[in-house]
Amino acid sequence: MTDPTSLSPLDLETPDKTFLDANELVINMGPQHPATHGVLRVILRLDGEKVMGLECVIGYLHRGVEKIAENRTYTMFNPYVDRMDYVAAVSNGLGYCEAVEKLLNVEAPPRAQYVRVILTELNRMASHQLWLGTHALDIGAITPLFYTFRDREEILKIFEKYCGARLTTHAFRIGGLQYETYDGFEKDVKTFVAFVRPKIDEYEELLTTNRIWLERTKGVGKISGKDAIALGVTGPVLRASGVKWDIRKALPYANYKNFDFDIPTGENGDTYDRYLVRMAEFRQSLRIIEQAVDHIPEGSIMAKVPKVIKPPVGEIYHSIEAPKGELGYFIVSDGSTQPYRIRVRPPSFVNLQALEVMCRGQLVADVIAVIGTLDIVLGEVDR
Amino acid sequence: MHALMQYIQSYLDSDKTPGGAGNIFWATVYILLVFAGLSVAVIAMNWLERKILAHMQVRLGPMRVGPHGLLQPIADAIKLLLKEDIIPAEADAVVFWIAPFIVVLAAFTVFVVVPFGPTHAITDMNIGILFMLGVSSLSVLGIVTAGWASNSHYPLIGALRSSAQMVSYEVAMGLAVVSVILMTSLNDQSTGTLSMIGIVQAQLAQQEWFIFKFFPLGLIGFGIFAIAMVAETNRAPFDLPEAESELTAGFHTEYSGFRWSLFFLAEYSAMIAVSSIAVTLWLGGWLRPFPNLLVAPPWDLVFSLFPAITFLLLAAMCFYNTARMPKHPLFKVQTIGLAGFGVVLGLIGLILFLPAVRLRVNDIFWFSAKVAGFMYLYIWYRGTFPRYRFDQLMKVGWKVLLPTGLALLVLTAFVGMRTELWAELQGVWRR
Amino acid sequence: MNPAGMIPAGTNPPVATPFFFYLLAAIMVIGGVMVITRKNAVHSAMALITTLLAQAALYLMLYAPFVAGVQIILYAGGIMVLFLFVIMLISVERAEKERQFNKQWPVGIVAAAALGGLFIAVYTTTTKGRALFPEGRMTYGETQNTQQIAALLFDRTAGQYMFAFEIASLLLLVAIIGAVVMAKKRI
Amino acid sequence: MIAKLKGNYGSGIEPLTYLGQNYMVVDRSLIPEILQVLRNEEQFDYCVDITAVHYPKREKQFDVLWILYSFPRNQRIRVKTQIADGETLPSSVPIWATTNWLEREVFDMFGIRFDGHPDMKRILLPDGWKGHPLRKDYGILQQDNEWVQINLGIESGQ
Repeated sequence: MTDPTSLSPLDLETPDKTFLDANELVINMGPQHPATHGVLRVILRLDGEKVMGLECVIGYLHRGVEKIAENRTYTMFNPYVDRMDYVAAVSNGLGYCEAVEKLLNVEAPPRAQYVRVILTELNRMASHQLWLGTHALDIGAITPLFYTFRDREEILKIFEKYCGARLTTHAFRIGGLQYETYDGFEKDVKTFVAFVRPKIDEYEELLTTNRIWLERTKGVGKISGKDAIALGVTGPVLRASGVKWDIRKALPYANYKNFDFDIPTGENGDTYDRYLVRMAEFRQSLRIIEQAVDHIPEGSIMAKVPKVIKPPVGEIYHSIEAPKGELGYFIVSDGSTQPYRIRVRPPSFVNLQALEVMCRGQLVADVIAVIGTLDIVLGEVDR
Repeated sequence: MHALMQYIQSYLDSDKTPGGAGNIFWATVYILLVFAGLSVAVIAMNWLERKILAHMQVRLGPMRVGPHGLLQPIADAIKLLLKEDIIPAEADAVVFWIAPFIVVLAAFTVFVVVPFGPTHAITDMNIGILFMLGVSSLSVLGIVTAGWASNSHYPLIGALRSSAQMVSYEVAMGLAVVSVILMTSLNDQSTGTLSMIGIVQAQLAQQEWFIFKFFPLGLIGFGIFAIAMVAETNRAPFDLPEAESELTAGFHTEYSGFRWSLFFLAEYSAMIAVSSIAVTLWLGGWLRPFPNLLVAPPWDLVFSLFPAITFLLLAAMCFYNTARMPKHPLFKVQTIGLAGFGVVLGLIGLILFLPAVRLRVNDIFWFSAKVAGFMYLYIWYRGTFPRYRFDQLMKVGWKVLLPTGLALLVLTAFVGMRTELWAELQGVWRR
Repeated sequence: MNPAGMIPAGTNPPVATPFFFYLLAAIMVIGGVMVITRKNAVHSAMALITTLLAQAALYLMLYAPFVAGVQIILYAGGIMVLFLFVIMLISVERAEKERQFNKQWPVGIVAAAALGGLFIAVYTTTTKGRALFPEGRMTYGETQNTQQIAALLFDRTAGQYMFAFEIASLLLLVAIIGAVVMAKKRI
Repeated sequence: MIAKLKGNYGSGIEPLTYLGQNYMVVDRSLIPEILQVLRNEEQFDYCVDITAVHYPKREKQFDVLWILYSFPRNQRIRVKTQIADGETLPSSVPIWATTNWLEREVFDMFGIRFDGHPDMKRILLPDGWKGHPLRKDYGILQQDNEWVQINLGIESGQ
């Protein structure tokens, strides 16, 4: 557990003296900055190039998703969740649908479960590919971006064929799937798995043993397992710190307990380990997809769900392992067609909080690397 | 009038550079030629970089303006010249205005001594290499003042970074250069030279490119220089001053339009300049490959055909791509343009077969080909490497390259003097 | 333009020497005045750089390319960059408020005028047609002297300054180490 | 665990289960102590989320929830308490560092203050904004017109 006093807030009233006098420079990064992955504003307090402290200013993309939810029916709100983490829209939808299903006390039929797992894992890969490309770009390697986007395109094509949308898919419905899979879905997925496996080796070839990459990422943005837990960090960032915890295994949802996969972990909790963990997650996702795609059962894709969704009075918290970490939905129902309150527990938001701890004492260039390695999506941070 | 013609013609028989012969007419012609060639090279480099980088990254690059985007750099140049020239309100207008010119001036002036051939240089100073290093280091001044005059945090940090980087790497660079100068003194009179032409002639006299001299010492020196020159020109993986993800665009963040394009021009001509130093010092300058092994006259003929063949191959590539162009009315202009370009290249190739032209151009061709190899390396680095962090960059410069350079210098001196040393030692032993 | 026949073979004909001399000298003088009159320290530094570069060009005109090269590398390239570094890190606004000249400036002007008068006296002929030091004027040889410098410093037989040169380098090394020790709190 | 807590604190705690998820309703006065005990003795080392629900018709208008997770026990629990408008809660930043931003968000959205929080200010909305949007009396189209006009220079954000 970190000493909370070490997380003292920045005194932004420091007058902007000249450098020789103050030895300190307050620099504003963002909200329009190429490396902050959106409209994140980071106020850095520097001593030379060393970061003495920083403060994140967020909210530039705040759309009041939770307020909107209170004014929409359960079904109407479903597409909105796609707009939070727009890189992993399928995962968002899965979390939301499962939470409402739990509240309704229904379960999606097996066929739907399998397709859900396949699409979610594909989406996890797409999200990780986007992360890898932009992260490498931030560190200065421009080529991986194009490689990952080329391959991510194949995933988006599958999404497009399945539901017509590429990014904000709205793929699932409460109680099952929005659409039956198209003809050749299994074949497409299998082709993709065979196609992408050597490509992942290709990414690794460019980066994993690259000396400059090692120097830029090893020992950068270190966070210990204890600190990570205290800061509520989840997902690959937590696992890279050596905590073997994945909601898919710890509190299984969907039908993840039917699949055989490992939880990759790191040791040092630095940027390089987080990179390795995510690269390993690519392969685990492929494993899950391979197992799932061969055994998609026949049957209905929708459970028996009333036309008008009216969950009984009560509240539920349900969370899934999104590509970024624990994505939780806390839903309070008052028995009407509209949720009384929906709270989204966004992984990016909580992970971003660790930025200060990870960056303190590092250099400016490392802040860029750490923002990249946290894999934040501002749509989700600000909601 | 007759005297003037005589004055012009008198140079043609001389075996000196125009500057060395003191011929103002030809010196002016050479200056114009070099700077025109340089501008063309920068424009071509712009297109090539975008194209090659694109192909490394599984995309096409510019394809719209002209066939295969050949006219893209020209369109870019027009765009840049027509853009509004913004001077920030809080900037120091005078310094802001001067800074890009300092950089361009420094980058262009060094070409005064670059030897494209034994007589193909504007002038030959007997401190040639010193002049090149000195003048190219002046561009730091322009960068620092540009960053300061912008009166903004990011450019200032970028400028401080880049000047610290350039000053640091100059040291290692200088050591590598000195080791070559030691090598030039290995002749009967043990007279070394700083002259760019003299260095190449020393390689010719010793029948060896200096990269292979005292293997692996020459190679190490070349390696040090090859690393330092990338850092010196602020290119990937040492492009920290312009680290897009950290400092947006470094010292030229606040510049736009024409002034920005001056920085661009200076960066690319500086790349060409340092590459020419490397070529001159280690790769035998204008000498053709294997000057010592394949010496018979037939080989001279074979190697002198290379320029023509290269241009014919380029022309053939153009024709091949013309044939592959989509047969659609919309592509008509582009197809004709590409074919025309191929015809021009082919004609140049044919002209290069003429013996009179062939012999004069041969040196320039080999020099340019070697420099072009370095240019390709620059692009390749950019496509492959992540960026160093600032402290790591300094570590590489001061803790790796500098000691290596010092050791190299001492070793080169020892190896160069080994017979004399041996004799001396034997004398001491006998006594 | 000189007709070709007038140029003796093997020598470098002077190219508009007086014109370039006066041009460079004027640049130097104007630059020097700007160095002390500009309020903004960066502008002063730029003026100083101009002066130093013009001086390097003058050395070139004197057929001393080595000195010119060293002038560019050391003064214009190295020292001025460090100057600029330091100047940029101090507050320009505050420096502009401070008084530029101290109280002794009339004395300085008198001294400068006296020195200038002396120079003029030395280099001009008097009304009686004779110079103050007629034999003191020197004409330079029109050959480049880089090799001679090297020979003077390092040659085994003719070299006289080898030891002094090495001692000077050692002194500089000590100065560098001293600067590092003083600047860095912990090493 | 529940029995032990119940034994120690008596009627202040009401353990409940809904759809297989455990939660307990805790009296406001017991909150600091309970959270401390849950963290230190019952090993709930990960604070998943803090949030609130607004019931304008009740006397104690707000439900505030802590969602906790224990790595060693692989268990999730929700701690719930009711407070009135204007009442404050103790900050749990000393217990879980992660609650820093979460508490700021609750303050931002509901106006519930946490005592002892190192930097209690708005997080998602701009600093000068008036009103707390997730309260039920804050309309879906409502906004701080004054702020919008001053800072954005436009008549209305809609």
